[in-house]
Amino acid sequence: MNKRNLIAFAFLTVVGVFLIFSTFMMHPFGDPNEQAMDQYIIDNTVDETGANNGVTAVVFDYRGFDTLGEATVLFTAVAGVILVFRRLKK
Amino acid sequence: MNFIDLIMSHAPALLVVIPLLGAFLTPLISKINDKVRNIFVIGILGVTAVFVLLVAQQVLDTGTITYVFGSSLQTVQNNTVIRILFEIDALSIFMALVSIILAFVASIYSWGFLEKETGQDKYYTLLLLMTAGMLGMVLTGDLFNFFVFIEITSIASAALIAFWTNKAKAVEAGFKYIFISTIGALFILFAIALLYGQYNALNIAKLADSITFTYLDKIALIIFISALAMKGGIVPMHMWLPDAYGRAPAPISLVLVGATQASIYGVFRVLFTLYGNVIHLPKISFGWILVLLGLITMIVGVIMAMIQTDFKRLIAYGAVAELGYIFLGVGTGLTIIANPDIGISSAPFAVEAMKGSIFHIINDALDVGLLFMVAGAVYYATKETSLNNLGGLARNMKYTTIFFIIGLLAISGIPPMNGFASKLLIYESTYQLNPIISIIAILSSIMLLAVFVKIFQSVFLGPKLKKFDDVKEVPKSMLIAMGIIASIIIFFGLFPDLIITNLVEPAVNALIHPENYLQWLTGGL
Amino acid sequence: MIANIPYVAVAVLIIIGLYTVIFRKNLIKMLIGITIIQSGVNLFLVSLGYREGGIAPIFTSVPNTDSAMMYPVPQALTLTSIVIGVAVLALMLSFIVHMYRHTKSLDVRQFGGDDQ
Amino acid sequence: MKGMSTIVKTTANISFPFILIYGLYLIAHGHLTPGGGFQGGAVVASGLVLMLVAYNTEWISKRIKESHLSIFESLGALSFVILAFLGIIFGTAFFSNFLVGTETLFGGIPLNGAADINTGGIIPLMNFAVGLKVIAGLFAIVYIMAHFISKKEEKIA
Repeated sequence: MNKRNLIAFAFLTVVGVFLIFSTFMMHPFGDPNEQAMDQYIIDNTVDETGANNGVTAVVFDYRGFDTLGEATVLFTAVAGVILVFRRLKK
Repeated sequence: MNFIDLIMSHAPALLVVIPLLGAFLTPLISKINDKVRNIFVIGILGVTAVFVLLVAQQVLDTGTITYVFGSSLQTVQNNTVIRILFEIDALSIFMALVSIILAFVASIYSWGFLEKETGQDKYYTLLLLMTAGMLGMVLTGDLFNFFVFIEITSIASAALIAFWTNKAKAVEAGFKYIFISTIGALFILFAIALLYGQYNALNIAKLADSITFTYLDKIALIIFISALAMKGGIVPMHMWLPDAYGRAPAPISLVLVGATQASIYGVFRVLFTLYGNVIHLPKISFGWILVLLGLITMIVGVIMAMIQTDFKRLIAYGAVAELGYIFLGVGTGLTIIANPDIGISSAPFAVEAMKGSIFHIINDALDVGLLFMVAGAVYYATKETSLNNLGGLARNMKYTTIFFIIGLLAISGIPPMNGFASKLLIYESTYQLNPIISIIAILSSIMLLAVFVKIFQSVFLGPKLKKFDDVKEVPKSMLIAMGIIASIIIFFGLFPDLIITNLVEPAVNALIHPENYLQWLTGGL
Repeated sequence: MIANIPYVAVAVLIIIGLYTVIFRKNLIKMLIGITIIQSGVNLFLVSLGYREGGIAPIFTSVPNTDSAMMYPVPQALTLTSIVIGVAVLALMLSFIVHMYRHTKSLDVRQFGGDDQ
Repeated sequence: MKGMSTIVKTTANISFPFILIYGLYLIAHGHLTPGGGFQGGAVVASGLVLMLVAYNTEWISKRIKESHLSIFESLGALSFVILAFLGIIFGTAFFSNFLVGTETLFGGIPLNGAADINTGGIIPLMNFAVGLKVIAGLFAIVYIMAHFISKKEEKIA
């Protein structure tokens, strides 16, 4: 294990300890302590957006701008792949 | 209400959507012919620039603007924020101005620069998408939206960095950039999930209101700062920056400077607004961390710049050094703001330092941008990037030489140019915090001047080389682009206080007082 | 109650992903490392919205038990994060195809070393 | 390689329509049952990739050109943004759901809390736009990579 690997391994263990330790500080899995935003969405999805699927209502109506960003990410990736695989000589 | 009011009331949303609409239309319009598409792209960026100025004027008059996507603001009952909203305060619109100037000039520059290249319509689509990503990053008030726009900017710029796929180095630089950006963005998403898990809110104002600096918030803060500083090119994590700036086409390096500074805006937004109410708690204040990072960035940037032989890599390391100044100024400001015993009133130099560094953001962007365009012009004319076999270009590339002199003076902070105004503010204020810091800052600025004078001698002066006899001046569009940036630099250099009073000062106040960022939430609508 | 096992699984996934990214020399393996980190972060995002004994937030033919519903927002965020992962993976793979064509080797050590 | 054996081709022929129908169902009923634009689009794109793998790229490139795909993708993205723009003209703000509760095509009122196919406001329309975009986008990525691999001999130096 040369020196570089040792430093990298030390870094990895530090990050790992931080992560494992932080998982126990998180709210217990199953009863989230805050519920203001999501409870509002669950209560009036049907009458505000007319959709039955809560997740689609959030994706397209409550947080629709994220999905516009989402569609742009996909559009960028396709444009990037086409740009990288183009023929170089005109 | 008539048409103008309708447009003005929806201007914040149009800022990001117009470049997006332009990007989606470019593949269709490029079916007509190249000229129409180029004019269309420059037109779209021009219209966006006009909208940025309009919104800037509105923000400077009426303070922070909030624009909710999906319905009017009254859906914020019992202060739970459901929808995504744009929160535009003076700092956001200042950064948006920086990004849109760079993008607009890049589109004019790339008209001439990419005359003989293939794949131009995808290039312009990605340029528009990158602009939309940068503007979105800077204007949004929602954390997850910030993450999505970071991704758009990094994917678009990675593909553009690897534009010359026949060069192995360019593809390697693109891969290195997207690899590091993805890991950084994934950890930012992890930090956002940490905050969402505790407070069930994604809005920056709502989170800032309810953060109580628990153990998890400390982890999230460290992840935010390290990931955003990595994408901002701060020293310990700047490995990708010289490759990305050095290998990309010149107009893309120009816009990349804006993307890097948007990430640094992210660091400031997280530090001053998201954790605004709790930033005074940690014993070792984060200000000193920023000052230290800024110093190291300056020193490493300048030293590495001295030993470079590739023209654009040298300017890239110069850009890294300049980023150090921005971190230095805000760091000194934070050391004073963050510890409650010496308030801002008793140490006015903190506000001066912040003013210097925020002003330096736009100065650095313009100076480095101009130098990259000059490097691109030299590459366009001579197809040569390494300094050893360049020389004697001043004779037949007169305008480019003049622009290089302006850029050289600006980046090393010589009086007539804008670099001097912001660096002077930083020198004065950091001196009062600790004299050693400002000495290092002045030294690195002098070394930067030495480095760029070396380039000037080796590229433009020197004996007339046979192989550069037929080198003619670069096409008109590249000269116009360089001219715009040079004139802005000179204008800022001659009237710095005009810019500081009505652009930089409100931005600094918006950063220092997080309570008026939360005003619409707590003030109650 | 299964306590915080899912969060521990998230931490383990992220550590494995980081290990692969740091210590593996082959480019494709580093990509797999990134995908592992991504699935870890997505798992963390989804498991934040879990409610004990809750049902999916679909309102067609809701069983009239009074059990609470899962949170819809984290699931929407994970959807966006997965599509971003696909987009980034596609771009990185196309870069690797080009790098392999230039240097005929997937080893990551042949890059770098430009600062003479 | 002249595509897979005839057994693979026939199974691909048989299963392709079902994959297509299932994907379109997911897109159309996005706001009722679990699913939506992205998931349905991915299913249809996987069906197209199945045909690409079963038959070789020359067979596919005779039927679908890369320019068609990028036009479809731009159309999908454009209709998505224009739907959001209509939110400004008719509704209160950008991206607002102006069709909900307006008795128009997709604007029915969910009676006693049970939404059905045409009460989704602009959500079903956005589902179609995003679905079209994802189909064209994902298939374009795989199509271009396959195209690039198949003509390896052309040296792009």
